[in-house]
Amino acid sequence: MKKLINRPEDVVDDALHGLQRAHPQLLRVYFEPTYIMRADAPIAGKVGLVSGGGSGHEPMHSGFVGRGMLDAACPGTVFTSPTPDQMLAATRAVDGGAGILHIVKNYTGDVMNFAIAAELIADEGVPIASVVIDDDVAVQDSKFTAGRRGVGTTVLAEKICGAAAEEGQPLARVAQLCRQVNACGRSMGVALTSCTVPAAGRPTFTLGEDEMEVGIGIHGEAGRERRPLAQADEITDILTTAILKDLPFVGGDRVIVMVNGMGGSPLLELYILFRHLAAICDQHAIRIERSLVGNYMTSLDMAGCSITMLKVDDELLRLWDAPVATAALHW
Amino acid sequence: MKKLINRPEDVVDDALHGLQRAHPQLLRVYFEPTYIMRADAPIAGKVGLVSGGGSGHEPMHSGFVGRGMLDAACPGTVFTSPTPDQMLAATRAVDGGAGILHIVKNYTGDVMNFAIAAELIADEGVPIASVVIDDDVAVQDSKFTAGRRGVGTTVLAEKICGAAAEEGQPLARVAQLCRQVNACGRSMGVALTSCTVPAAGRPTFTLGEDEMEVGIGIHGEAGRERRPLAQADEITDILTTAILKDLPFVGGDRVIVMVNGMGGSPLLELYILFRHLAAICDQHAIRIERSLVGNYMTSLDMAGCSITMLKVDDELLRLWDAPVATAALHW
Amino acid sequence: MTRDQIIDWIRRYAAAIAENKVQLTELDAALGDGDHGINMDRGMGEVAAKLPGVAGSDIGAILNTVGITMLSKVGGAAGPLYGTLFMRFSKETAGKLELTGSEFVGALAAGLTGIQQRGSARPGEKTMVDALWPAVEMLRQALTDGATLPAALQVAAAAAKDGAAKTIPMQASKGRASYLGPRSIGHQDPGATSAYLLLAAAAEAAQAIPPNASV
Amino acid sequence: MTRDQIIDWIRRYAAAIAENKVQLTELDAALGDGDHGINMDRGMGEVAAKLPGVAGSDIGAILNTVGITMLSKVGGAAGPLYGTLFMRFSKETAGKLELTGSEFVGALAAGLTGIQQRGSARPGEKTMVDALWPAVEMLRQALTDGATLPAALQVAAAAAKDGAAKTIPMQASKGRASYLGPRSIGHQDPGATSAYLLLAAAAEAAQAIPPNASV
Ligand SMILES: Nc1ncnc2c1ncn2[C@@H]1O[C@H](COP(=O)(O)OP(=O)(O)O)[C@@H](O)[C@H]1O
Ligand SMILES: Nc1ncnc2c1ncn2[C@@H]1O[C@H](COP(=O)(O)OP(=O)(O)O)[C@@H](O)[C@H]1O
Ligand SMILES: [Mg+2]
Ligand SMILES: [Mg+2]
Ligand SMILES: [Mg+2]
Ligand SMILES: [Mg+2]
Repeated sequence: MKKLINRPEDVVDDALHGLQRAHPQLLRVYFEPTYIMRADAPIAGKVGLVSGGGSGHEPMHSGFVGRGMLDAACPGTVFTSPTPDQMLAATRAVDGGAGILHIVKNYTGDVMNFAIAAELIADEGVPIASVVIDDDVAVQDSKFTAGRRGVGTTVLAEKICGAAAEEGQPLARVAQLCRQVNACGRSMGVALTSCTVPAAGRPTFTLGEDEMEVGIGIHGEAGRERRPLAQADEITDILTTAILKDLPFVGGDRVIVMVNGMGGSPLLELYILFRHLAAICDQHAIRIERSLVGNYMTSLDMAGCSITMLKVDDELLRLWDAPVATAALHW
Repeated sequence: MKKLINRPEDVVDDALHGLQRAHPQLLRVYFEPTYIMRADAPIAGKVGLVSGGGSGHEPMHSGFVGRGMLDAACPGTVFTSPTPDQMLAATRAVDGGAGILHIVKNYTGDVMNFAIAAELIADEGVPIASVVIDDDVAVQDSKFTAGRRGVGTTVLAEKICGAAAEEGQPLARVAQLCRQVNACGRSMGVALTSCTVPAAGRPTFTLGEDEMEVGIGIHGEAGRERRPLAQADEITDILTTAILKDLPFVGGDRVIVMVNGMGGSPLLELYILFRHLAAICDQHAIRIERSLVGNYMTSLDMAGCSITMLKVDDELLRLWDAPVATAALHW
Repeated sequence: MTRDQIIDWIRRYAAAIAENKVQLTELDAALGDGDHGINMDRGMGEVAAKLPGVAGSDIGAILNTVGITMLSKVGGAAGPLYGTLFMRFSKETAGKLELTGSEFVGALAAGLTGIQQRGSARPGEKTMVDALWPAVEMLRQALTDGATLPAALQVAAAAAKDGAAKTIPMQASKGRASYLGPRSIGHQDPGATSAYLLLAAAAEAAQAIPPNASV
Repeated sequence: MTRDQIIDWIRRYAAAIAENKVQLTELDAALGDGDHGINMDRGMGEVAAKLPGVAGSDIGAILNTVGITMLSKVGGAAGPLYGTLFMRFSKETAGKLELTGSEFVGALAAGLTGIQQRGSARPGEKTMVDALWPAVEMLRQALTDGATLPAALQVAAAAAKDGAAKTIPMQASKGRASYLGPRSIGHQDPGATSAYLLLAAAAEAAQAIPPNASV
C-alpha cells in the first residue's frame, strides 16, 4: 500500500486537522462528533445545508463547505456513512432559524443514518427536509435493488442549492430545487483499477491488466459489468450513451456536464474524455452550457472516471453561476 | 498501462481539444504550432505572460491560462519541452505592446528552447524578459549539475506575476517580481510510485513495495535518494526540513505554502501532510498566510507529493489575493 | 438471563466480532465495500469500553448504552440497524435486572421489528434479517415447547447460523450487495454472519457463569 | 559528398533513429526521462517526410530544413541542440551542391561549436559532445593525413562510437542526467549514442551510391 498516511485508523482525523489549518478563513472542523462547518455559520435567516458521507471521496463533501454551498459536512470513516450524532451536532450548529436541508446520497447506510438524525432534529422542532440523490444509471432502480446510488449529481445539487439558500430562498424551495436537480441529473462511472482502503491495506478488488469495471460505485463496489479495457473514446461512448438514454436527454437540451476523476487518473486523461463527450453532445444537438473537469467525487486512489450530465434551465444556470467560495469550488 | 486515452501519440492533442471545449469562455487552443491563449488576449498595454513545458503536469500550465495569470501556455509532448515555434507563435499572439515575460522552468531543454524563442522574438523588436525558475532543493546547484530544477514555485510565480501584469505593471517590474518569487521559493518532492508515460507504456522506474524516492523530479527523473517508505509525518519532516534549511526560512517569516499532489495521490493524503507541515511551521514560528492543497503540478499518474514554501511580504500577498480566473485557479 | 449474563453476552459479542473482523470484512469485500468487520469492531470496541461504567444499571439502561454507542460509532448500514435492535431491546427491558425466556424473546423480536422498520428488509433479501428472523422464530418455538432459555438460545443460534448460510445462494435485493444483481449469489452475507455471532454469544452467555457473577 | 549523398545521410540517420528508438529511450530512462528515442524519432520522421520536397535545393537549404524541422519537432534538450547543429552546418554550406572533405569537416565543426554555445557542455560532461568532439577531431586528422572523405568518416564514426562508450563511466554534469550525481555513472549517454548514429549514417552515405543518384 503506497499511501501518504500515518496510522490507517487516523487518516480521517489527520486529514481534517490539515483541512482546518489549510482553510482557516473558510471553515471550522469539530471533533467528537466530527463535522466541518463554514466559518461564518450559523447565518440567521438562511436555510442550512448539511451533507455528509463516508470519507475517501475528497473534495466531496468537506471541500464544498463555504459561502454559496454547504453549511456543514459530516465525514464518516473511509467509505462508511457518518452517524446521526454527527448530523445532529452539525445541524444544531448551522441552524439559522430558516430550517435545514439534508442532502443524502442513496446508500442504505447514509439514508438510515440521516433518517435517524432527521427524526431527532424534527423532535427538537427544527424544520428539516431531506433529499436523497440517486442518479447512478449503472444501477437498475427496482425492487430488487437498494435503488440507484447517489453519485456525481450530488456535487451539482450542493452547488445549486447552496446558491439558492445563500440568496435567502425558503426551505421548501431549496428542497424542491434539490429534487429537480436529482430528477434531471444522471451519472455513470468506470474503474480502471481498484482503490485501496487504508484500513484494509490491499485493493478492494482486482482487475486484470486489460480489464475495466463499467458502472462502478464510489466505494469500490463492483459495477455493472467487467469488460476488456477500451480506449477513452469508447469509454466515453459507453458512459454517455447510458446517461443520454436514461433521462432521456434530447436535442435542444442544455446541460452542465462534469467529467470527474476517481482520484488516480490524471487531469490530462479527463480532458481526453471531455473531447469526445463534447462531440457526442454536438451530434445530439445537446448544448453544453457549463462544465467541470477534475477530481470532485473520488474513490481514494482509484484510476477511472465518471461522467455526470444535468439538464438545466435558466434558473439552474443562474444559481450555478452564483458566487461560491469553498476549498474545492470557487468563483 | 491503465489509462483513459486513445492512441498514446494523440494524448496531448486529444486533451487540448477537450480543454477547449470545457473552457470556451476562458481560453483558445491553437495547433501547428500548439499553444493555449486566454480568450481575451492580446490585451493592449498589458505585459504578456507566456510559459510552457512538457505535458503531463496538468493543470500546469494550461490550467493557469486566464485573467490574472498566464496569457499563453505552450505544451510540449508528454514530459518533453515545447519548441521555439510554439513560443514564438504564442508570444506574437498575446503581445499587447508592453512586452513579454517568459517564465521558464530550469530544465536544459526548456531553457534552450525558450532561449532560442527569446532570440527570435527580440529580433522582431518585441521587448522580452525571461526568468528561469529553479527552486528544487533536492538538486545541488553547482557546476556539477544543470542547476536546480524548476518545480512548485513556478505555480506561485505565475499567479503573482499574472496579478502584477493584470494591474498594468511594466515588464521590468513583473520580471523583477518573478525573480523575487524564485529567490524566495523552495520546493521538494517525493514519489511513492513511478509514473507511466503513455508512449512508453510502462513505468519509468520501479520502486519496491516499501520504498520511496525522495527528491524526485516531475518527469520521473530519479531523486536524491531511495529510502524505506515512511509515514506521512516523516515524509513531511524530510521535505520541510530540507526546504526550511535551504533558504533558510526563519522565525517570523510569512509564507504561502503549497502541498501538491503528483497525480495519483488522493487529496485526503495531501491534507494529512498539511497537518504536520502546519505543526512544523508553528514550531519555527513561521506564519502560514495562504495555502494551496491539491494537484497543481503533476507527474501523470505518479503517487507522491511535493511541498513548496514561498516567503512573502505584503505586496506578494496582495498580488496573491488578486482575482484570478483560470481553469485551475479561480478566486 | 441475569444482568451480568447480559453484560457477558455483549462482552462475548465484542470479542467474537474482534476475532472475526477479517472474515467479516472479506465477506463484505465480496458483496459490498469491505468494511463490515472494521466498522463492527470499532463500534463493539467502544461498547466494551463503556460496559464497566454501566454495569450497575438495569438491563434496559445497559442495552440503551450499547445501542446508542453502536449508532454513533459503527456507521454504515450496520450501525443504525444494530443500534436500533439494541435500543428497541432496551425499551422492552427498562428497569429489569433479569429476563425470563419470554421477556428475552419479546425484546429480541422487538429489536428485529425495529431493524425491519428501519431497513424494510424481509427474509430472503440477503441481509442480517435472514439470520435474525429464524433465530427469533426458533427461540420462541423452543421456549413454547418448554426449553430453558439457555437451551432455547442454543437452538436459536443454530437457526441463525443456518439462516446465515442460506444467504449464500440468495440474490441480494437490499443494501450495497443488491448493486451486484446476480453476481451477489454465492457469497454469505456479512451482516447475517455478524448477526449469527450475536446469537451465538447470547447462547454462550446464557450457559456460562458470568465472570463477574460473584462480584 | 554530393547533395544526393547528403540526402541519403539524413535518410539513413532517420532510419537508424527509428531502428534504435527503443534502445535510445531505455538509455534515457536510466539517465533522464525516457524520451530521447521517442523525441528523435518523431523529429526525424518529420524530417524524412520533408526531404523529397527539398531534394532539388542546395545542401545548405536542405540542411536548414532539417535543422528547423528538428528544432520544431523534437523538443527537449536534443531538439535545439541537433537543430542548432544542422542550422550551423547549413550556414557553412549555403548554395553548395557538393562538399569537399574540408568543407564537410568545417561545417560539422561549426555545428559542434553551435551545440557547445547553446548547451555550454565541454567534453567529459556526459553529453552528445563526447561523441561529436572526437568525431570532428578524428575526421579533421584523417583528412589532414590524406584520407578520402568516405574513409575519414569511417574513422570519425569509430571515434564517435568510442566516445559514446566512454560516457559510461562518466558522471554527468549537464542535462537531466546531472540530477543523478554519482548515480549517473554506469550508463551510456543517450544523446552521445544518437550522435554516434549520425556519424555512422554519414560514413555509410559517403561510401554508398545513393539510391536516387541516377534520378
Ligand atoms: N435494508 C437492510 N435491512 C437489513 N440489513 C441490511 C440492509 N441493508 C444492509 N443490511 C445489512 O448490512 C450489512 C452491511 O453492513 P456494513 O458493511 O457495515 O454497511 P455498508 O453497506 O454501509 O458498508 C449487510 O451485509 C446486510 O446484512
Ligand atoms: N547542455 C547540454 N549540452 C549538450 N548536450 C546535452 C546537454 N544537455 C543534454 N544534452 C544531451 O541531450 C540528451 C537528452 O536528450 P533528450 O532526452 O531528447 O532531452 P531531455 O533531457 O529534455 O528529455 C542527453 O543524453 C545529452 O546527450
Ligand atoms: Mg461501508
Ligand atoms: Mg524530455
Ligand atoms: Mg460495508
Ligand atoms: Mg529525455
